[in-house]
Amino acid sequence: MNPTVLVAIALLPLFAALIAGLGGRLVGRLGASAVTCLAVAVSCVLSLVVLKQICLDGVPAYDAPVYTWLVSDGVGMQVGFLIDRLTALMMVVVTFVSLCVHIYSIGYMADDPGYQRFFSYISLFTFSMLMLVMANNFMQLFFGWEAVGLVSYLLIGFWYTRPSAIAANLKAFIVNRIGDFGFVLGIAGVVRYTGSLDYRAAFAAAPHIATQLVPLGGATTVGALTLICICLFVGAMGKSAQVPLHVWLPDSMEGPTPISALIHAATMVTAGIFMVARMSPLFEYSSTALSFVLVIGATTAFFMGLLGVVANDIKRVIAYSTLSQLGYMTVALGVSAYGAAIFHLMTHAFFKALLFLAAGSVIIAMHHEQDMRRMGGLAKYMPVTAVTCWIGALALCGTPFFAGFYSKDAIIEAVGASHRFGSGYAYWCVLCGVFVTALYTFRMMFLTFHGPERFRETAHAGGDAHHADPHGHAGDPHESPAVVTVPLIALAIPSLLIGALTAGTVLYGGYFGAAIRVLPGNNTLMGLAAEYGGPLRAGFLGFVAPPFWLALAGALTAWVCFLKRPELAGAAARRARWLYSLLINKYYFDWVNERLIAPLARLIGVGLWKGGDQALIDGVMVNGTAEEVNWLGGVLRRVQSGYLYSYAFWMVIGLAVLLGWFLMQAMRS
Amino acid sequence: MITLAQLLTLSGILFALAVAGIFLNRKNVILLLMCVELLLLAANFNFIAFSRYLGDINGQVFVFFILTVAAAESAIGLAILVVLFRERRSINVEDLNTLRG
Amino acid sequence: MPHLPAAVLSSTSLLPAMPEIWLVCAICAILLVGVFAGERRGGLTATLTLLALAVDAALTIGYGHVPQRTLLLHGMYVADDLAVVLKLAALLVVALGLLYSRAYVETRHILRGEYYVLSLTALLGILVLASAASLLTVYLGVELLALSVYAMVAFDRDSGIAAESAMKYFVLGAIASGALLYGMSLIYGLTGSLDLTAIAAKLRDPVHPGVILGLTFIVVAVAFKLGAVPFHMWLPDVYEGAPTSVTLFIGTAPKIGYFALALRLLAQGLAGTAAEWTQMLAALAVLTLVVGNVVALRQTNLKRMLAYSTIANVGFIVLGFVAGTPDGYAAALYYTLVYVLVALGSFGVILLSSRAGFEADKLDDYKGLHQRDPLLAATMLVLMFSTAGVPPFVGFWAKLRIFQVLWESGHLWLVVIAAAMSVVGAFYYLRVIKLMYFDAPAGDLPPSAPLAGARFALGCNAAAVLLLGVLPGPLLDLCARLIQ
Amino acid sequence: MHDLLSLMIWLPIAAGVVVLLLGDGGIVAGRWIALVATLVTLLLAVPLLSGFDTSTAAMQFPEKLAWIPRFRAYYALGVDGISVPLIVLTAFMTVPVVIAGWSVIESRPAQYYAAFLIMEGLMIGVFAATDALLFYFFWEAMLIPMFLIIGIWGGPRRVYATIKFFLYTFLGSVFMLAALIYMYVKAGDYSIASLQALPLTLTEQRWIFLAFMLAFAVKVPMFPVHTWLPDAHVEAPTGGSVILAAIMLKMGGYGFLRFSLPVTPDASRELDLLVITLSLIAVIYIGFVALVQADMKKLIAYSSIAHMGFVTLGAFVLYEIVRSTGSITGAGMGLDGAMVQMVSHGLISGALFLCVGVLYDRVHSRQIADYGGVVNTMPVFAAFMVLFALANTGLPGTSGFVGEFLVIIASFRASFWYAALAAVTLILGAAYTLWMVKRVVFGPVTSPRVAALEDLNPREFIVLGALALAVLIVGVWPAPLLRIMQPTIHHLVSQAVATKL
Amino acid sequence: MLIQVLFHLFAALLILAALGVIIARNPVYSALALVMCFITSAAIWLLIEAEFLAVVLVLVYVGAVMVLFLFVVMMLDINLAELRQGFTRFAWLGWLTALAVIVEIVGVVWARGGLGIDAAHGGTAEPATYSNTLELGRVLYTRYAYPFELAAVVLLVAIVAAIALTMRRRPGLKQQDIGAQVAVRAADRLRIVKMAPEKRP
Repeated sequence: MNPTVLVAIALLPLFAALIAGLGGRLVGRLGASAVTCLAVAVSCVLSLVVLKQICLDGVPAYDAPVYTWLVSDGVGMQVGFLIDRLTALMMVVVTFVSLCVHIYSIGYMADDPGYQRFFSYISLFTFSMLMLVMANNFMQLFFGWEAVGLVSYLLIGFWYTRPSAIAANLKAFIVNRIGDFGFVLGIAGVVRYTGSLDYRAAFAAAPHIATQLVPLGGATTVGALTLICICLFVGAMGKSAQVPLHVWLPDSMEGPTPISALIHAATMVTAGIFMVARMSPLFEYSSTALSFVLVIGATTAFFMGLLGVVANDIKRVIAYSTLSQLGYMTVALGVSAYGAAIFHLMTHAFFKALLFLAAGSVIIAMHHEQDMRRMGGLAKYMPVTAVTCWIGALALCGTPFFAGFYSKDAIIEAVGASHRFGSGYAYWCVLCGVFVTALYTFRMMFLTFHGPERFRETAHAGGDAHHADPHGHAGDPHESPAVVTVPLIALAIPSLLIGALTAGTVLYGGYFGAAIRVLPGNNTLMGLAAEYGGPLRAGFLGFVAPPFWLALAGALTAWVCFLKRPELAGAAARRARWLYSLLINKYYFDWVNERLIAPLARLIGVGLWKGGDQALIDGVMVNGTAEEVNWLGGVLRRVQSGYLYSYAFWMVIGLAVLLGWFLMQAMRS
Repeated sequence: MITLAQLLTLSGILFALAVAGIFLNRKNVILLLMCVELLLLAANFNFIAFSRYLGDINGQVFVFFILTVAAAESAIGLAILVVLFRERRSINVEDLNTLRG
Repeated sequence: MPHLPAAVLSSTSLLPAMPEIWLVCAICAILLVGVFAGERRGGLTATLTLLALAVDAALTIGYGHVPQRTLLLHGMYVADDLAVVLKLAALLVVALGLLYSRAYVETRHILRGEYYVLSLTALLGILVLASAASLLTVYLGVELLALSVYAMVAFDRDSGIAAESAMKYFVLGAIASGALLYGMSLIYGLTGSLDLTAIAAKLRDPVHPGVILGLTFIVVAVAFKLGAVPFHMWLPDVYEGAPTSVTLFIGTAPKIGYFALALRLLAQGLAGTAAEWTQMLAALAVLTLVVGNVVALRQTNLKRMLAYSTIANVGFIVLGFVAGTPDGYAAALYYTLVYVLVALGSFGVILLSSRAGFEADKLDDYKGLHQRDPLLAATMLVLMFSTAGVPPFVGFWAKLRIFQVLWESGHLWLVVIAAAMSVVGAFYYLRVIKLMYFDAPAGDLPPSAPLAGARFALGCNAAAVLLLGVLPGPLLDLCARLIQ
Repeated sequence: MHDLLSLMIWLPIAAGVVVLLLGDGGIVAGRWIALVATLVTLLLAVPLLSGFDTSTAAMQFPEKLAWIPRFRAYYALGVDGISVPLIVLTAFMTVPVVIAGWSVIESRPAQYYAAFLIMEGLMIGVFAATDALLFYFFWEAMLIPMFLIIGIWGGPRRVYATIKFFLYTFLGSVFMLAALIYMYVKAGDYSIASLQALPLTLTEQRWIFLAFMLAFAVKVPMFPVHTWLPDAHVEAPTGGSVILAAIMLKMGGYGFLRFSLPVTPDASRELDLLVITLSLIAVIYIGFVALVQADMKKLIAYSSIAHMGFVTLGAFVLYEIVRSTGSITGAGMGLDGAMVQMVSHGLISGALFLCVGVLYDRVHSRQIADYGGVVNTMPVFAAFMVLFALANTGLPGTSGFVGEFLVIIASFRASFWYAALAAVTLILGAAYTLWMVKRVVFGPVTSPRVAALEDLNPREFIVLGALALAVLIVGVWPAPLLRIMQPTIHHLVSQAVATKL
Repeated sequence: MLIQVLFHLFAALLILAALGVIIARNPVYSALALVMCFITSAAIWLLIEAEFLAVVLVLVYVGAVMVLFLFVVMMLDINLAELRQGFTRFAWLGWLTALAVIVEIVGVVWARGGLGIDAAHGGTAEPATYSNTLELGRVLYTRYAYPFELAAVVLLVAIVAAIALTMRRRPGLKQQDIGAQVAVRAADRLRIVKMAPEKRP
């Protein structure tokens, strides 16, 4: 495989970003969007070529450094690419979704003053994400990891005059940093035990590391590999928004909608999933770590889904669904069904991006109104959006034959088949999760596209409307322009078909081969593969599987509560007030963060500053000493009384003392 | 005959008294000057005693010079005293405390 | 029949003593000129004095140097290179001092022939001390210096504080010389000789309490002259009370003489008792360092502050002696010379920034001096940093040298105390700089008079401090060579 | 060029004297002289780098003249892998300072420039001296110009700050001097090489180590002798803060590498936990303190302390590594990290102080509360500020990342907890830096003063642009920097683990 | 034996006189007490055959210095009334210190081997032909020529200082110029004024 191609794939978006960002008037708005779209398109095509070479032509995996960053104490830190089936798949997903978002943004951001900046950012993001997925060593992985975090920071705060936006991006960055804290430690651990940052070395050493113990003070020790894996996973929790580090994701919806689609649904948030899958050779040797992953994932999958039921902001609903879907993927990882996780990642990327872009389209139509309580009945005004959105929704719910069905079903069954500690809990979580998913998805669809038209009531300009609204508030909502709808359609197709088409190979066909290592004992997918008899059979079987009925139940509940008898919802809320307030407050996570942790940190800071630095060190030690000396000076000064006789007296005292002391010595000798 | 020890004792007592006079006296600067003379006298005693004891004339020569210097010293001392009195209209030791601290 | 010396004074034996002889003649001449020229043409005496000093320096260079250390005048007078260097230093310092104080004494109406005569007699005392070889010459040198200085302090007859300080100085000084004599008498009695070399030869261990007795008195006297705590109390009052020109004089040249006193008397004459007097001096040195530095913090009068700074520096000089080794004495010598150079400059700044009716001795008088007179401010800056012991100024090397000899002689705690105290000391030197550079000028103070000569000399003074700081080698070597 | 180093030392000093003599009257010429002198000095760094042999740990470009024969002290210069980067940094950072002060210094500009030029020479001297006495000579002499800079051109509490600064550092240095002399008395000369070779008992080493540590810890500064830094920074003029943060603090770290480790290896081995603890305290304690600062300069000053904590941690973690892994593998990485951290912190903190200076020149306030929404009126400046802020949080691709990354990785070898505590800076650093950015740069325009701001002028743009480039280059391509240090660091490790007993 | 008696007598007188100097309220009395001290010491010096110095002491001191003292006392007509107060309440401390010094000195003197020489005898008596003055004179101008010159300068200093400090020409002081008086001419004394004769009205 030709490394220059790979370099090109990675760097084209970067150069595009630089041109668009620094070019200023030279390139202009048009130039910026053109060059970035072109660059991403090219690297998308190249990625497809790479994928083809890897999968069809059977070109061996490429793993080589392309440039040495530094060498310290024998440990070389390079930039290098590891291109195998996993990577190739991710590259395609990333570039494709990114391309769609680019094109979509041409229309969506058409009248934004930060147009160029926006395109520069998203191209930069594409570059960072590609670096992340193409890395063959931890250093570069971390680089991409941080870079995507940076871009998401910049993009969430894209509309920097909005207090909510800049609060959200600060929050996102810091929460991600908490994750990176663990991630760096994990990497440091790898270096500690392998003396290298390369995947290859680390994977090779995994069995050996598993035998090592890390002392944690006193006699307590922990398995080195477990520690490393958990640390790495903490990083994943930050990026992939797993409980309790999920708090930044819903707020990140402050960013422009394409960003929500690109970064906070399709690609960046899945970096964690990808990373764990990539590290499967490590995780496999530490079932403790995997159980940890499993439990965290399951919790996220179910409880975050619940939040989607009470949210009213359309984008937030989708955000919560993203959280919950990420939970599903994590669960899959937890039961060593890495393939399933990646597969779900892929399908989810398509239909979630679709949902977001559709939501965006709706938001445009609603003049940047995001509250679903002010929508309804939009289906007849914007049919394309409605249809595509329905496709996405059904895929999300895991309706048979839709993309989501194959991936999610595989996950649920894998969990069922697993015997890892925590899998029981996880199984129930994911099952109930299906019901919840259907509930909030259908609720969203009903409230948005069906039922009474509530948007006629005064719609205050909220949402993205920081700038003069170009559409004007007059007239009915109407379908979005082609530049918006085309990507919708482009995404709807895979959302519908990709599962059926690729499930056989990717899920059960041992597609990943060496890219993912699963120990024989843990291989849950193996069992499923045996029963899998092609997409159609699986689809039909799906109708008789519990998940489908749960999903149906959810759908019906939604239909009853939000379409047929809307008052029921309110009644239910009033009935289970504690539950409702618990959900509406998002389990009080933000409350704890903002009311407890942040003030506590500030309190510590003030305490250490005033108490430690100013009072103790400066007050007592520094100025204190000075005052002591000064005081002594005052005292000694008074001895110089000005009286002749006292001067003489002191002299004689001195004389007498010297005499006495030394005569005594002399006498003794 | 008079022993060295006796003479040294005497001079020691003189010395101590002279010094005591200087810092016990709180009133009169002239008295200080007199005490200084006593002080030198004590030293002279020593020199003469030793000179006698050692049968060495140099000690007495030294005393000779001390007497000379002492005379000059008292002259200057009194001159300063006069200046002081002209300025302050007082030779009270208690008043000599404008410089302190 | 006792011996009669063959030649009372052979002319050859006199040559090295030419400086002193010439000085005596000059004194008489200038005295007469002063009498007849009177107050009207006081400038004449000043010029003559400088001339005399120049000639004296020439004579010192010409005749002072002898192949090896020789005793003259029946062992009363020692001629060696150390004496030569000390004399030259004293001459230079006195000359510069008179140059700086020229305008001052004119405006203060204390410009009379006697002023210069007395400074010359004081100088003579210093020269005598520099080459004193017998208890007697030591005593006479001390008294010559002291008596002249008493008179000079009281010289401004219209100043009450001057008279007061003079009186204090006189009485306390008299006590000191009494102690000195008492100690000398005991040493004489117990060694049977007045010659320092003979005494050194006779004083061998075991040291009798009697010797200790005498030694202690002598140490007290020396400590008083140097201004070591607790025998320092005259120093601040005299520095503050005396006319600044006299303060300048007291603060500089006599230190050289008293260094010679300490060296000739303790290090050479009483070398046998070094074990004891080093201990005594160590105790005094600690007190001196602490009191000098700590009390200086509280001063508001620059002259007085410099007095305490003197005390602090004396502490360092004494530390050099505490080491009790030739290296230690060399360090003390180096420190003394350096300190004198710096003190000369500092008081020079005070003199030049003072006017008729404006003594410029309050610290606050120096607020914003930088705006009023950059040269003086810069000079003071250099000198203050030098005294604080900050490179690239020469004061740093002086302190370094002291630390070195203390380490070599294994006085750990003295090093620590000295180090800590030099930090305390840095504070009040910085305060002066702060006033000059960081503060705005307070009110309208008179601009400094254009005294080209003095200002130039002052500039050279500061430049020397910097130059000797960047290239300290030669002077260090010289000091080391002078004391074998 | 065999006297390259002398040239780099004395050229700026000479220029400074000239500017001083020209006085405020000739300041127009003086400015240009200053600029040319600093630029030439920077150019001289080119032959320094090109002529530097990266294959040996020996001192290069050596110069040796008799200075004080009596002490066998020489005017001896030379550079190795740990001094070259710092010298180049010094030469590089002085240029922006000169340019930054171009039109904003009204009072006594001549002395301002003279002070900085002289200081540049002295600082290069510190890094180039291979004779301990000469080292100390420069080390102390440098206090004088800094003292004046803070005191004359500083803020309202400048007197307190500058005197505090002077006395703090003086106190530290005096004891170092005492230790140096002690070793001189034993070794017979002051050359650093012979001090490093001097055999010392453990007790001696202990005391010497503590004396040195006092001096270096104050300069670094380490907890708990750090309190002079915030005051000094806050009160100093922009240029002063830049030099202070960029170069002076590095001298402490340099001292640890040059003296503590090689001269007192056994004491270092014995007392390394002390240093490590203090470093970690610095990282976390100071991080929290920085969080609550309302004054931008103070915040950056505290962040400097926290970042310098990494330097000391990286320098002293090696003994723990040997203890826990039994091999010295990774020891070098800690030292590499320390060095890179020094260089990068020099660039970043300098840049941040310049950014604050840019704002201060316009609004005359350093209070975060007085700003907000600066990006609306100064987009270009905002871009720079955000870039440097992110570099300060150690973002990969910027220089800030390299050092922290290396140190954390190295310290994991020593103990998981060291790494964990050190890594807390990822969170705290991001928190205080970006929170400040949020309040200052982003958000709607809060006050008319901010609304009236105009964006960078070309001069400021050049300065910040150059620094931004440097930050990115070091971040993206640190390999050359490490190659320069490699042999020296190896040598240093071998010295540090060898015993003198 | 007789010498011992005399010595103790004079010593006692001397000490009493010294005490008198210190505690006398009136400076004149102190001065007289000091004179007493000198005379008694002179006597003691005679006893130990330092005749010349004894004589000098009496002549120079009692004759010159003490007179000078008394002169100054009289000249500055000090208000004796204000000087009548005694010592302060810290006096005992002073006495104690003095006592300490005495004890230390005396202790050394009488301690065995305190001086390292046998202090129990006072040296050999000189033969009758011995002339103290001659001995002094023999060395004074030969060996001690140099100190002698210095002593001369010291005295010069004393003179100069005393004059410089105390002599002052007060402005506006009326002085007689004899020369002018002698050289006066009539013209200076008498002026003849021509007046116009009175006009008639």
